Amino acid sequence: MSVIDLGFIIQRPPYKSETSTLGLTHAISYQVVDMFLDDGQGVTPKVCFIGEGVFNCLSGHKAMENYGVTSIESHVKNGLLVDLDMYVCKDDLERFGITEDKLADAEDMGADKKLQIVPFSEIQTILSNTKHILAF
Amino acid sequence: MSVIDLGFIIQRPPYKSETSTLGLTHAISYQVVDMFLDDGQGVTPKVCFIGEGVFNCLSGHKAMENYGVTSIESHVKNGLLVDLDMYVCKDDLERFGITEDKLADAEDMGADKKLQIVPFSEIQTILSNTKHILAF
Amino acid sequence: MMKLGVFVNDFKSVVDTVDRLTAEKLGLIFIQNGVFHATIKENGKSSSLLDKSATFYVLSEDLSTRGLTDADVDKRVKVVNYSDVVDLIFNEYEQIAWL
Amino acid sequence: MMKLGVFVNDFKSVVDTVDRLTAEKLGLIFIQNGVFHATIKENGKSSSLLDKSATFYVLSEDLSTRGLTDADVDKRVKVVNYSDVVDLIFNEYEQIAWL
Amino acid sequence: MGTLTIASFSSLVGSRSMDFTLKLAKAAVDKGHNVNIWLSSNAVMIAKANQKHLKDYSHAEKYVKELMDKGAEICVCEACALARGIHKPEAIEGIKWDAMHWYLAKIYNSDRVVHIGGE
Amino acid sequence: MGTLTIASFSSLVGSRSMDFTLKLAKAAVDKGHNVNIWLSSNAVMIAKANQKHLKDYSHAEKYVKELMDKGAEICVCEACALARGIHKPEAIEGIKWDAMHWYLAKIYNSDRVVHIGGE
Repeated sequence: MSVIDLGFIIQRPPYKSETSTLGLTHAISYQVVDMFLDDGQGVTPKVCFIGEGVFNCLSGHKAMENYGVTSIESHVKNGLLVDLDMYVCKDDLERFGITEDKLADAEDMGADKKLQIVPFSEIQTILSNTKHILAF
Repeated sequence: MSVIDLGFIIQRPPYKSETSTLGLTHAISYQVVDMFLDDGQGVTPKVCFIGEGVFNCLSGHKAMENYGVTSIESHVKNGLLVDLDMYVCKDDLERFGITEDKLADAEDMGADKKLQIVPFSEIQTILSNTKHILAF
Repeated sequence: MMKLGVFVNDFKSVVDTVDRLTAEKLGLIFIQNGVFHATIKENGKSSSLLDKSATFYVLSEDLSTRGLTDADVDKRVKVVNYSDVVDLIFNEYEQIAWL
Repeated sequence: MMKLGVFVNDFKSVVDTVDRLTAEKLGLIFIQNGVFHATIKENGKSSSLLDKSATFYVLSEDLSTRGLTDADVDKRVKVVNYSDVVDLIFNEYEQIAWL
Repeated sequence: MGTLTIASFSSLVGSRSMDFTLKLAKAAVDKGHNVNIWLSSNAVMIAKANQKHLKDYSHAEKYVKELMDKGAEICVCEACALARGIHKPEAIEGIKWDAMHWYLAKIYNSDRVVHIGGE
Repeated sequence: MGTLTIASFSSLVGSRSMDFTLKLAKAAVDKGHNVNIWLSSNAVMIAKANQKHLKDYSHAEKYVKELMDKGAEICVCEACALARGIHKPEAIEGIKWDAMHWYLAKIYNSDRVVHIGGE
């Protein structure tokens, strides 16, 4: 066993509590987990936004301006910058009438990854193939 | 102005958080509010259990045995003992199939008051006639 | 006459008391994730709360925190700031409920 | 094969992920206010979660804390204690989700 | 000008309802209203001194002091604080420690009440 | 015997999820399993020493010490604690202070994970 996949579910709306932020910061910390592990060991988070969780992916958050805290959007971008696979549920985007152009993106910061819009059935498969599930 | 009525809404299910307990303890503290007020001044809580809040009124709670905390049932009984008017929404009891015999009672402790089962329309009227609303 | 201002702070998990409580003069103030009632159409339909006989407000700071703008807001809803909310509390309503 | 144990901890405000997520082997463990799924019929109907193709458990301590007894529990649901829950986690399921 | 009493039961950084409480209080004070704030349940965490300001977290200590400087009265539920291991010497100076009837008495003398419960 | 890692994000007395965490951990330890507990968000409040045991409130300090005596490893998120004004000298002795990757590394070496999120 070398690297294991972890399924992160982000399913709550933004800012009411800390949970979405913590889901992202916990996922991003995968980068330094090797401090505590042996060579070749590691974890790969698969971050899935579903239900009201998709609201976290909207762009243009003014959380720092209004409340003095880092925006969830910044955390989403940081996740893309450190090459996390992040999936947004297509069914929920359609249900809430959110189009792809409204979503956060870190292309301008040089990220290779983008938010990946996939149907729930694919998220189900992704989660099935992880070792553990962390629902935020 | 001498005594004012306050509408307490208890609308969350028991024990997940502290909120139902706090609704009851805040209401019960009306007894000692005169410490801070002039002669003849006071507050009268009207406690209304609605929605999932009606689950707080079931009898037989084993919270002390299982989790080492005072049960919500004890707080309900204490409320009756200090003569609080406490209303339970009839519509919600019927919707959840809860019959009157399942509800807490403090008759054995010598309380004059009982939980009063009333339709939502009456709770609406009770709340309309209070000065302030405190929703827990 | 009951003049009731209600803070609505959740979207899908909003407590059903919001739907049930009425008042001769009723105002719904959408804050926190309640702002999605003012901005999101689920399966093409606006939030059923907007069908209530009430005046609707949405807190500007909580819109922009979530990446939403005035353009996203349903025409029935007025955008307000914290200072306006204080005036609503003192001048328009007498009882306030946080649901 | 996905062997998934799900802790269901809310009643009316349960997140819809519980409804959507499936597994070849699925167990729902009702705890906290999730115990009402095992005990309450709303308008005469059992919780729709009990229609899922799954094995159902309810935590005894969380029943009795709320004044509910084994007699209130739907026949499809098995009453378990904390010790049993540990065994379910280690022996019956591989992935655990708290929803 | 009127008197507004706000009650909060939400935690300092775990819930944004505390940010709402502080912003609403500030807006009311700035308009010349009298403001009282009652902190119960997890909201007693706001009374803890020496909160480190990290940008991922909302920060209450500064705003609490500012509100008190402008005349707002802030009181925490003593029992709720002690149960969480927060004792008076560890609290922000100027915050009152009392019990629930303090809040009910403030309500009695208030024009408006915003009771932020539910958690 | 296996290794179980539990994460909790819920507060000491404001939410019963913390009681669940501690009871589940105890049941697992009593059966001979190894248990790790990661405390983040409001759950860091559990680390605060000198919690007064009042009967209206759940009480964690005793159970936390018992679990550690039986070999469970308990770690709080340092940033979450500092943001709440809880500094290491004020914490229950024996609890570790670290960051999120401590938790991910424990997950790596665990057979089962119960991640109690959502608040």
